[in-house]
Amino acid sequence: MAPPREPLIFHASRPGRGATDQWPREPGGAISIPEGLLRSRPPALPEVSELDAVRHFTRLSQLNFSVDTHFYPLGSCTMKYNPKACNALAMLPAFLARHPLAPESRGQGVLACLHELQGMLGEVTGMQAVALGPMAGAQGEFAGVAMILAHHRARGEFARREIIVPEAAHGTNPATARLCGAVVREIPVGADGDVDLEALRAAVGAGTAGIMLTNPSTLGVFERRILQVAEIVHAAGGLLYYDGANLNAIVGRVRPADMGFDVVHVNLHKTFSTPHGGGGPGAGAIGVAETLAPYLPIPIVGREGERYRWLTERDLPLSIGRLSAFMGNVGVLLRAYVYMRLLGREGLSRVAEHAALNANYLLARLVRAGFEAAYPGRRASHELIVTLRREAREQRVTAMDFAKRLLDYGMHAPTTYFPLLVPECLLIEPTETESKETLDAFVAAMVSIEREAREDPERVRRAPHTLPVRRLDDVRAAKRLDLAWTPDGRTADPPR
Amino acid sequence: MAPPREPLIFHASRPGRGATDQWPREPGGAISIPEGLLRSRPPALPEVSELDAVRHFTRLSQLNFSVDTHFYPLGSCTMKYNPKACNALAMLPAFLARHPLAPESRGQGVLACLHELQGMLGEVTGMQAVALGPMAGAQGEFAGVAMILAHHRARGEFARREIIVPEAAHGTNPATARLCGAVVREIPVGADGDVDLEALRAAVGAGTAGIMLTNPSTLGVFERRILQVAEIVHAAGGLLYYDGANLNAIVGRVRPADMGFDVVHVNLHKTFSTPHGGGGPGAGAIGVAETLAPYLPIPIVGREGERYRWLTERDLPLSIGRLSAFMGNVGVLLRAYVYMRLLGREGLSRVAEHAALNANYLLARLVRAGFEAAYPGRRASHELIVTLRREAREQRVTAMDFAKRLLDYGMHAPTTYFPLLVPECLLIEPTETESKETLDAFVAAMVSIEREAREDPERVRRAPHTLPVRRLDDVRAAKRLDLAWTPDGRTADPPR
Amino acid sequence: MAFIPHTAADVEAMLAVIGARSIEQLFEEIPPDLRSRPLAGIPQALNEMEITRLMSRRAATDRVALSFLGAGAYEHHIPAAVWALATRGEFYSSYTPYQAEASQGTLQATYEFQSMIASLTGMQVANASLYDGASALAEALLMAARIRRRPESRRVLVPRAVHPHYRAVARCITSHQGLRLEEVAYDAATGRTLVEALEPYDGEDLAAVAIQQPNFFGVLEDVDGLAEWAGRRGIPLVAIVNPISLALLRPPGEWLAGADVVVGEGQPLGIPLSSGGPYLGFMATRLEHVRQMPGRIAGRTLDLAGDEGFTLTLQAREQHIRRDRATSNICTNQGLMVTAATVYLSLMGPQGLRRVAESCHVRAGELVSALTGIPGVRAAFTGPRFHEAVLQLDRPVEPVLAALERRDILGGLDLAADYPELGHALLVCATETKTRSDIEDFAAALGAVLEARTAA
Amino acid sequence: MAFIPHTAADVEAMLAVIGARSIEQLFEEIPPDLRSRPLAGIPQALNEMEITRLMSRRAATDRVALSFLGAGAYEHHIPAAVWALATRGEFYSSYTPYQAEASQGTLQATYEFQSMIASLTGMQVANASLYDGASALAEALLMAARIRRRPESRRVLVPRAVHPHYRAVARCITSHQGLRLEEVAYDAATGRTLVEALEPYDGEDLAAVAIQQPNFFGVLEDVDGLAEWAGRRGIPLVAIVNPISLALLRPPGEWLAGADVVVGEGQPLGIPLSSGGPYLGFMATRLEHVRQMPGRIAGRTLDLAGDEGFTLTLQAREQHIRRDRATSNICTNQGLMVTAATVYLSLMGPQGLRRVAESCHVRAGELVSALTGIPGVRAAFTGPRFHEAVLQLDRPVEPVLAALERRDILGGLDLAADYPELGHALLVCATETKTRSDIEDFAAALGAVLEARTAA
Ligand SMILES: Cc1ncc(COP(=O)(O)O)c(C=O)c1O
Ligand SMILES: Cc1ncc(COP(=O)(O)O)c(C=O)c1O
Repeated sequence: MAPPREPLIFHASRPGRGATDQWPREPGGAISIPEGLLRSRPPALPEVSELDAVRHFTRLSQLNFSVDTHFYPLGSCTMKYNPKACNALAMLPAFLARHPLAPESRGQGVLACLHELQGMLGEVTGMQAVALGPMAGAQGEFAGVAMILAHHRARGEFARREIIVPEAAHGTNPATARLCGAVVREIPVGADGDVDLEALRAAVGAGTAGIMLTNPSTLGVFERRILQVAEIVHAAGGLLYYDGANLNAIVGRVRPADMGFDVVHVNLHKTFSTPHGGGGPGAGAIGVAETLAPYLPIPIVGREGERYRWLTERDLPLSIGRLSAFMGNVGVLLRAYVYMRLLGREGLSRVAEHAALNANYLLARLVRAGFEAAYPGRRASHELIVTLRREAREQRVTAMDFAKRLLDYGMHAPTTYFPLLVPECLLIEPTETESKETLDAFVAAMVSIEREAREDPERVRRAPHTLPVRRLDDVRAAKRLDLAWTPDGRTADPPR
Repeated sequence: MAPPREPLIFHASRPGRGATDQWPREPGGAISIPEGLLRSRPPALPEVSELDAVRHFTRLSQLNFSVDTHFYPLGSCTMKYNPKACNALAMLPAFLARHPLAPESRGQGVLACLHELQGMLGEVTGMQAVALGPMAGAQGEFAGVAMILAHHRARGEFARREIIVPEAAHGTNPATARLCGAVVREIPVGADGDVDLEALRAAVGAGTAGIMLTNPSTLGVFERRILQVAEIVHAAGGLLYYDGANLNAIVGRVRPADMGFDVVHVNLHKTFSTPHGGGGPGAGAIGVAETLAPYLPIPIVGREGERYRWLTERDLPLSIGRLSAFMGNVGVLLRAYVYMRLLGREGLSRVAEHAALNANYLLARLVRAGFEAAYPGRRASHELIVTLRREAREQRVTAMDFAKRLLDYGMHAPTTYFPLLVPECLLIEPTETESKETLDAFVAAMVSIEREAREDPERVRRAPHTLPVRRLDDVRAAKRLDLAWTPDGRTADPPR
Repeated sequence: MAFIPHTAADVEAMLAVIGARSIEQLFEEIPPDLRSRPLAGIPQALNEMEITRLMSRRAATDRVALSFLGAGAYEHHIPAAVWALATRGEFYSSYTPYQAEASQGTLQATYEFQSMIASLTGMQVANASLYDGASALAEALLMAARIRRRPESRRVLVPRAVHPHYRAVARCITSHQGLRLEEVAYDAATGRTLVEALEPYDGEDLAAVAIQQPNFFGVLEDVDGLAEWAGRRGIPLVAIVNPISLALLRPPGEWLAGADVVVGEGQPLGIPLSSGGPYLGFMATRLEHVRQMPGRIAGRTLDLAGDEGFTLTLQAREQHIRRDRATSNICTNQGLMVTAATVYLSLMGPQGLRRVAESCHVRAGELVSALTGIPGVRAAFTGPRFHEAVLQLDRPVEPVLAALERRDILGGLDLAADYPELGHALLVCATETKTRSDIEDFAAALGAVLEARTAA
Repeated sequence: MAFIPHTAADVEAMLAVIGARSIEQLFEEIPPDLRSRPLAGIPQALNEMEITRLMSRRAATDRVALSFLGAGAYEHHIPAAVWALATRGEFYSSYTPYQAEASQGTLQATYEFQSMIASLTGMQVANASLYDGASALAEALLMAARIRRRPESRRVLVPRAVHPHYRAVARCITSHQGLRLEEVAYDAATGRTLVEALEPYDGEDLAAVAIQQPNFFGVLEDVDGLAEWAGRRGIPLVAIVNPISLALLRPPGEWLAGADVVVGEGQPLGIPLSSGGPYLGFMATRLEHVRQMPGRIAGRTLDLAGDEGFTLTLQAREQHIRRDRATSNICTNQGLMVTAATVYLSLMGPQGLRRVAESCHVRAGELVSALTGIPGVRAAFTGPRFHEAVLQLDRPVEPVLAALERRDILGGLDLAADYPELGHALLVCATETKTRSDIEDFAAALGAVLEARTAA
């Protein structure tokens, strides 16, 4: 239904046109700014009517796949249903209108929600203290590693600058460690998907600051010897960081603190269902054990009797500091708060159960249908990996080809080529909010594509066929850079 | 992008599934209703998750053409842009939560808006008094005709029971007259689109209650001898009813009262841009000259000093009565109020100008492109009619075929086969909110279809080709009635 | 200019194509002396920022209270998804689905709505909406009279226990067709319409009998008895029902003699109170009567390729085809409300809707207990109730309501004007939105108000 | 179970396929002693009706006031269309556009956003957002240090007139890379950062110089002088700008020596204040530096059929490819805010945005005039302003603000903690949302408060 393409909004622009009801009146006063500081040419923003803009963005939206329109089993991303109530309630006018520097007396409502959210996340992770400021998982990781380093420094252990990460780790883990000035040490993972304990033992030492792990790992399996991992790292004087991106697999079933982790971030935009918004915003709340609590990033919401207030440097002099101009992504936090209250104690413990049920069901059915599990014999966590290396070898139809062809079947593709460890992999995360019927339809599509791969491989290799664009040339995109439209028709030049 | 079809929601239903967060808790009390009054089998509502429902209706929505996504030049319907602000402000929580029987002290905000809206509609129509209750144009017509009849009855003129309508009138006019117990007398329209004055003179008499007219007429031209029409009818003792569906053509340029009309309804969902919502709701506010004011339908908003209050039977003992349980479509009225305030005095007088500019431009371009104007030599009003009788004769490609093929070009079709008077007609109403570029694209599409009609008529006759469904069989729909899904798989049977 | 995209250059170019010197010239067919002066009475334009501020201020003055008002409009929980979906531009800004191929979204939703209403009411077919419950009653009576096929039958029995505004609307709309509404008394003890009250009309020439279940007092009628009375005599029966109650109550299609036409107010199905509208009149009937039904109907059919799709059907009943012989003059209906109600019913499902109905009923029972525990307050009727009840106070209701309002409680509807025979009567309602503590708060406030005034 | 669609029959059938007896068994790889006890600290579930009531009540306690707060977060008119569009499910519930073909909506909107930001800032390329303005500054300093290509250069000049929270965030994030932020003083008379204040650093090994325009005090810096100073010395220049001001002010790309990296807070572009977030950090740079830029970038390319389409590009800079050698660790960004800002900028266009900027400026001027007309209130600085200003009172600010708050006015930000050297300093702001009468109300209230306290 959506037109195959939508022209750039700039093409609808006509000099003098505009959504004039959105403009303030002529200010009726002089501009007292020195001439030399003023702009000479107006910016090249589109001049369009309100209808032009509404029609343009409505049509653009229809070009997207989304949870609201399609099954979206993107592994490591937890694309579950985002309840409409969470959005509606976070967008109540009084919440939206509140200035971040407004007095606390005019924010007891929102502060109460944030304070309770801190408590609920503490309960879910088993951690002693929680800070909500980090604006995504990666910023939560930054805060966590920075706190680990601050902890070592406070004890005079300046040499502890190594962060161990398993090779399967998400890219943000090593990138964060490096951003924190740490040295990254990768350790291998065994054929069963668990960390190679020997390698870990060999890696730890006096330089060890800590280890970053997610459990279940990005391989879709639970690290069974997690207590031994913790013991090894702790014995070496290091701390354990839990990458909470996979918390959906265990929420209400196991707590990171009980596994021996000292610090954890939680992607609220995954487990707690705040929307991904086509790339963000998220929230990467962070929880810590007692020892790290003094280092938490500010601000935090404190409670004194019946009043809530912001805790800042004054209250937390050892804090690693401030990660955002104000209080991170409050609107996202409110959505997570509403979600957790809607699920409550009972509901939260059903999430992981049904996420696991869906993943294991999908795994079982795909294996029966002839697909190869990357970690046969292992239970899937909330996600699972199949490897299409046989298909790639025999039919020269790759995981990417399967992914693109799935789009034609009206389903978003799973994550491809991550984790890098598994060749031709599809990392599939159905989430607990999808029904058995949807999973069955996915299996049917995979089986059908497998048959196509044998009978008409070119059809799969050239997929998608039914979307507004055919397969896009990524190599060209990176070589002949075109990153911005400009009025003179020339787009950005190729860089040297 | 949208999947070609979406299964019925009933097909997603599974016993025991549900959007449980929407359900109230178990009431915790006994049902004290006699057994015999209770339902034995639950209704066959779907049992689906919230995600199922959201995905279903999101996908369904994408199957629609709409103003927000497509040019929609449906004649007689005034499909202009519906500003988002009108919706957002009418849906402010306090407005939505207000019970219709809440005390006036808790409704001064909404009453103030309605009172001002009455005044603004009076200004635009030139009428003395306005009532906002009618819930659509047709109900406004009912109120108007009922008032005309009440007026005659009050003067003892019980014999005045004939309502004259030109043959080109909208179907609601004769249907309304009949609903009011009046006798409908059709009069012909001349070749130039104006009412046949001789026929009118012949029609009026002692039985004449009034005439229902829209001006410009449904033929897209302005009735030039409107003052003579008024004189003839008034002289015969009848009153003039103005069908305000075409008010967009003249708002701010001519007032129905000045043309001699005694009563007018205004389709707020046309001229004042409240949305059509896929069929409604609308609002058919009604304005009257002094003589008819005592008969207005209740309630009306009155003002006493600084307070607003409802006027009811007690205030208006001669009122024709009540047309809705409460106050008609208040939410629609608020949208119209916001729209009128946004346009203001200046903006409102530009509406008709640019609606006329767009219509006349389209007419000029279509005629130059070889299409036949139904009323050559006449100015278009806010809409225009082309007749495709030549195309129908020569290529056997009908107005309906053109209409369906336009859908493939990404534009909604104009109104077809109305007015019935003009063979193979397309009644085209671009509205003032569309840009020249959009009109040019429409002409290009028409020209292209004309060429197709010559070169590949079957392609046009079998259009549309790119929509979620192919051309639908209306005859079958009426013959083999299938009006409701039922659980046993049988749908409604063919009637005797 | 707000919402007008034309640049000066556009206007010039377009006039050139038209061959006109000015926009003014496009209006040359209008007699010059008719052309209006500026719209002096319309205020100058506000921009969106200004109107937003104005409307927000006005909304703030209409602040929300704890409300026990019902009487035909009911406060229910509305899932956030309902309006998030219904206000999507593709639903919101589309027209009546005349071009079926380009309107499958609206048409399919309508077909699903019809299916749900048919099942709820126990009937075979439903239409795509009428304006509201009251006007739907008027249409139903006219339809019943057509079904009756006796043009001379013009008398219609409508119990006094039917919503007074519904009766007023039905009178206003049907009187022009010569229908005469005759009031059937209710039983002063139970609040029910007794079959005995119909007996005087035995043998009379009636066009229809209407029954409201639950009736205006919240009392459940003996629908089988009343329906049977009409059925035996071949008089079409019109049922007026609350759709929420149908999750619990036997639907009109299953009354001892099934109803011929069922109508009601769809507002409780996810539609905000909104000072009275837009609401949603629904109507269902038996398949045999479908050609007498007013309003649009969506049907399922096949397309050129033999696949299923949806279209408006039986249009020959409607004004745009049949003109003065149409079943009604209705054209624009309450389309968007249909979409909203369909989403609501999909989210609630049979279990959820039943839970809503049960909660309403149980809370209302608790409300009556709590209030009648206050000295000076008693229940007016003994008949079984759904979620409303008439109470009688020991003094005039109006000042009591005013005092409650000052405590931010809307205590119900004063029946003095409509039912003077009931004395100091107050109609109260509780839905699933009321908690036990809300009810206690109301009872405490009412107790305090009555005591204060007694003392004073 | 909320949001879990499984029926008992589904669970049974699925377990059978898996070959497991129970769901519990799916967790068998987890050491049994780790499995949690029930989440005792989490309250029981609320249904949507209950949480709606709770949140509405909480929102009501945070009631809105007439606010003159700015300081990095600004109250602007937000067209209703912005969030009506941005919250459409297809934007709201989609992921980062990794599957480009299924994400053309988000990708094209992002490309349009990048184009608009590039044009506003006068740069060639922009990214698809960073978290917020403050963290964007941190990223910009790190990027500048990379551009500098002298690993030993670790000192960064950041004027004291830069937002204190931005400096704090930059310090927190960049210190781990060894960057040292050195504070450049402002001129006490004008509130500007003087070129002379940079002179002491002449010849020193600097990694970057940052300039905020307008600065935290609302004062306009001599950007040409400062930029030239850095440019001459080959030191990368980081500009921090308010995007609204760029409709009026010369963009960093056109400063005498153009900026190398431009960052800012995109919140003023249609994003609600929302107690601090989610906001929108933006970043633009010169094409030559694009490979050093952090964050996602959308690019235009061709598809198999040779038609244009959009995709994420230059991903080799990013953590998911380059891991510990990435330009940043950022992954999830502020995508939906990008969509909102793009809609906002499309609706305002160059003229509308200029009108906003002018209104802010003129209203702020009127505000300063009105307030400095009150005895005991004077302007702290003489430098030219955009839409904020520092005032000095004759007594401590805090109790004055508290008194104003009781009159429903948020009178600005007390600078006592961050700038003790300014005495009783108050930062005030006016945007296009303030009317002359709002300003009069504020002045009257402030006058009354000061008088009352003087009298007392
Ligand atoms: C395993 C893992 N870790 C960390 C992250 C980073 O989280 P964010 O994208 O919120 O920065 C992600 C998400 O993409 C992830 O999947
Ligand atoms: C000319 C004309 N008159 C009357 C009407 C009836 O208005 P409504 O659909 O609001 O009942 C219409 C609208 O369809 C119309 O076009």
